[in-house]
Amino acid sequence: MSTAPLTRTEMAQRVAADIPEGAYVNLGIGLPTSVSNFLDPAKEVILHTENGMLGMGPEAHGDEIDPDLINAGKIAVTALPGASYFHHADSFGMMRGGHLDIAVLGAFQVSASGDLANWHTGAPGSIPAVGGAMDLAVGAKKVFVMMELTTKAGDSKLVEKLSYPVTGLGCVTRIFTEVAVFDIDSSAAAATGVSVTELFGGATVASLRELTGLPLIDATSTTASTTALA
Amino acid sequence: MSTAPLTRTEMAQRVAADIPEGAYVNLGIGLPTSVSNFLDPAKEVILHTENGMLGMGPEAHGDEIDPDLINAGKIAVTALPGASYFHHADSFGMMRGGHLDIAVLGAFQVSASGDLANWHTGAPGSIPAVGGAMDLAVGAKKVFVMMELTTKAGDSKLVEKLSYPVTGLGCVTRIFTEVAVFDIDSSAAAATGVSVTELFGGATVASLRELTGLPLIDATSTTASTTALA
Amino acid sequence: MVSKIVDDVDAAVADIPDGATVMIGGFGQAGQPVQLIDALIRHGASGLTIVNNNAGNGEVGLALLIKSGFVAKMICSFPRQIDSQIFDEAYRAGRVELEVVPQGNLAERIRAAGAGIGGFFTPTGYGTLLAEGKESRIIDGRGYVFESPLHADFALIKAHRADRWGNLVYRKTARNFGPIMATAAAITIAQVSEVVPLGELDPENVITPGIFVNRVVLAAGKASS
Amino acid sequence: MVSKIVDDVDAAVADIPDGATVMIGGFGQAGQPVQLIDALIRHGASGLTIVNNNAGNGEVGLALLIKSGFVAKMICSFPRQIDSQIFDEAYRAGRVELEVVPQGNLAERIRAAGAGIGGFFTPTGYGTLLAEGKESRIIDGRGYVFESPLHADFALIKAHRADRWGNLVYRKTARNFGPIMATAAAITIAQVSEVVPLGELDPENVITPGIFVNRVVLAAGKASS
Repeated sequence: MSTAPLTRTEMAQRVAADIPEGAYVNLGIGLPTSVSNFLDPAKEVILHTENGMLGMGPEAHGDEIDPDLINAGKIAVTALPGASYFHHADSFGMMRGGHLDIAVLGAFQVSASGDLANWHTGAPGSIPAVGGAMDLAVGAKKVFVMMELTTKAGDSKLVEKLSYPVTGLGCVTRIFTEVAVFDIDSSAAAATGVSVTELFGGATVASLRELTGLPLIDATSTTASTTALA
Repeated sequence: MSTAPLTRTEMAQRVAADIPEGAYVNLGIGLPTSVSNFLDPAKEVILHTENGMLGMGPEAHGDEIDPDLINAGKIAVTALPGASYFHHADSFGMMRGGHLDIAVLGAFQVSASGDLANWHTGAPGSIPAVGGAMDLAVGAKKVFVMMELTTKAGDSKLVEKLSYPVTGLGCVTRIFTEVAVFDIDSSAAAATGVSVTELFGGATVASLRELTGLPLIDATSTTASTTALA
Repeated sequence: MVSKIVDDVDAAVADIPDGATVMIGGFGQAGQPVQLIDALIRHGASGLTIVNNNAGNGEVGLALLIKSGFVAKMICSFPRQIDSQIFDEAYRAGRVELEVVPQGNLAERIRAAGAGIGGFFTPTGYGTLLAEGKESRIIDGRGYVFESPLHADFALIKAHRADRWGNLVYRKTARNFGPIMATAAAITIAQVSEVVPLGELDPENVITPGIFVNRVVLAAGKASS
Repeated sequence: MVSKIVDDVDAAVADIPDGATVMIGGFGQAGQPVQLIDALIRHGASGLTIVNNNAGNGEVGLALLIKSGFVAKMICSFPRQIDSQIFDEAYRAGRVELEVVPQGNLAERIRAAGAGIGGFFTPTGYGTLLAEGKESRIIDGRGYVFESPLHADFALIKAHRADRWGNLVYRKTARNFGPIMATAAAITIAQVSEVVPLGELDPENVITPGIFVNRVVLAAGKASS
């Protein structure tokens, strides 16, 4: 157990550790993208970008920059040996068809039954924009969420029921936060399906139960928090 | 007007004359395949074969034969410059999506409203087999049927209502037979939608009305029986 | 001899009428047919419905088309971006209608139109605000939403190379919406960087067969953006 | 290091259980993974549901699999051929069940399974015997039939070249069902003529990305057929 909550860098490292060799992975825009910096170069992980590529390499710099080779965040990237390009219907068919092993996404909220909210604040007057968020939520075999556990106001973002507009129902399987890792068993009753598998920075299962208001299962000593490919 | 009914070769020539340059065309298995022998090599017609190719060339002979390059009738063919290969879902999407200009098909029967029967005799004990017949019937912008007008028993194969199992409804636009060319206007009432545009070998509109039992419209002097691309 | 090559971008878009539905390829700048968009602005057809993944960036291309007042409706997945100020303002002022579609459903609807599919059930969006008012169905225990094909009168796309039959290859992630939009429009117009002799494109590697392409225009020189 | 290369065809099919649904690529002989089929016959799993465009030709490959008594059901578009005597006899004797699907609907059902579509409306087959008992719907004045996705436990396909990530390219019209079957099966096994080093296949020209392929086996030597 760490002595301080994880930094964002440490969170990205922690997520990276759960991505096994050979996994086909989509890293969402923003914080999840940084996970790629911590994938062990000695193990091959095959990154998907929904605008039409598998085998995406690191961000492009200098002469490598090619405006025709970008990721979903519209950042110039590179291609690894073994890469392939395809059109949007094929790319999203790949996602929707359940072929990606893992998607790593940010979230506004996650519910105890794995419902995800990450596309729309629901604020009046805001212009709706969804992009590929809903496709990623329903498509990947495992959906990892990477988020700070509380809002700036101190409210838990892991909740019994979403108050933000839903992106996908029952889709999140694991949540990485600065204070704990949570596993969601969507086959269990919503309230009892959430386990705490790791704690960081002095958080306790009891303190997290209080914060979230959920009857969290203590799995910190029993669960090996690693991911094997299905 | 010819003095004898058309031979099968002449029928193929007659169909070929109605295929304009630049047309994307699928020639069905059997008699329709022979139309390719009469396309003017000076005008470019782009042949589609539903097993996954555009720009199909003539039948392959000798050293040209490649078991990986066949047409829908499983005959070895060649590829023209400008050809392209694609998988089955793309090939049938191309058909179903209405991108082919013309499909030329054989038929057991065609109805006055353009319904086509060409896949199944309905005979008890026969093993059903449809292949791409139904896809071609509904997909092409124009469906040309090439058939002898009567059965061996002397019955008309152009009928008011199909007695054979249907392949596609309201899809046939033109029928080429040894004695006449018929146009079907599927927007008209079934019984009044069929025009005779050409006669061969001494047939008359009156004799055809008697044979078919349909109130055929005489368009032999008014219709230019050529096809322009939509 | 079949040739789909058109002399210039202005001729290529000259028959797009007021009120047309126009698909425009591209994901961000990659694959955006900027010179065709500029020609469309010069052409001046109004009341357009535009299908694109986004709703324009900066003050160029699609953003400029919106700014020019020619766009009545946007169908897209992600209009709101850091530099989508032109769209944002037009939308808030009520000058442009917006239909937001999840990106994969947008792609699949375009593909369905090209493939003659009458509609399909997708899990994406089920149980969300974007499924409201749409038919939904549980299939094998999973929730799905019914989505309809999305057809267009014209598609403006960008490809890398073409031959005179309109066969196209693309470049890297600039491929994105091009191949499916080409199938979904009555008239597809491709701006390309190079026109090669017929037979030079390997038939194994043609991405968009010419059957889906009506006009090819060599995009020479610099676009406004 | 990721490697999907398997040593031989027998190892590749060793875990196919009785009762599995197995897609087999090919249109006639083109693209038929004959050596994988021969391995499947040696393996001896029974009660199989086989998805293929046809129902076997002559006395080899799929025909031999049927003759060996391992096939409980065929899903195909065109079983009846001049040399389909093995299937014909098994069908007439009631040993093999038959589901006939129009060829394009078969392809689209396979593609739908791979793309996570719950079902779709197709105009093909509307108003025919093959639509009996199926949901139908008029959309924009045209008749459509509802078709469901077709999933498989295994797909056996033939490709031309592969790399160790399982990226595939095909050869001419032997491509046919391979790319879509690869997407629709839980486990896809490809027999190929050549394995090339990673990076040798041009990313623009990969037809089946390795994400859809679980095992690659070099088909050396001569198959029984």
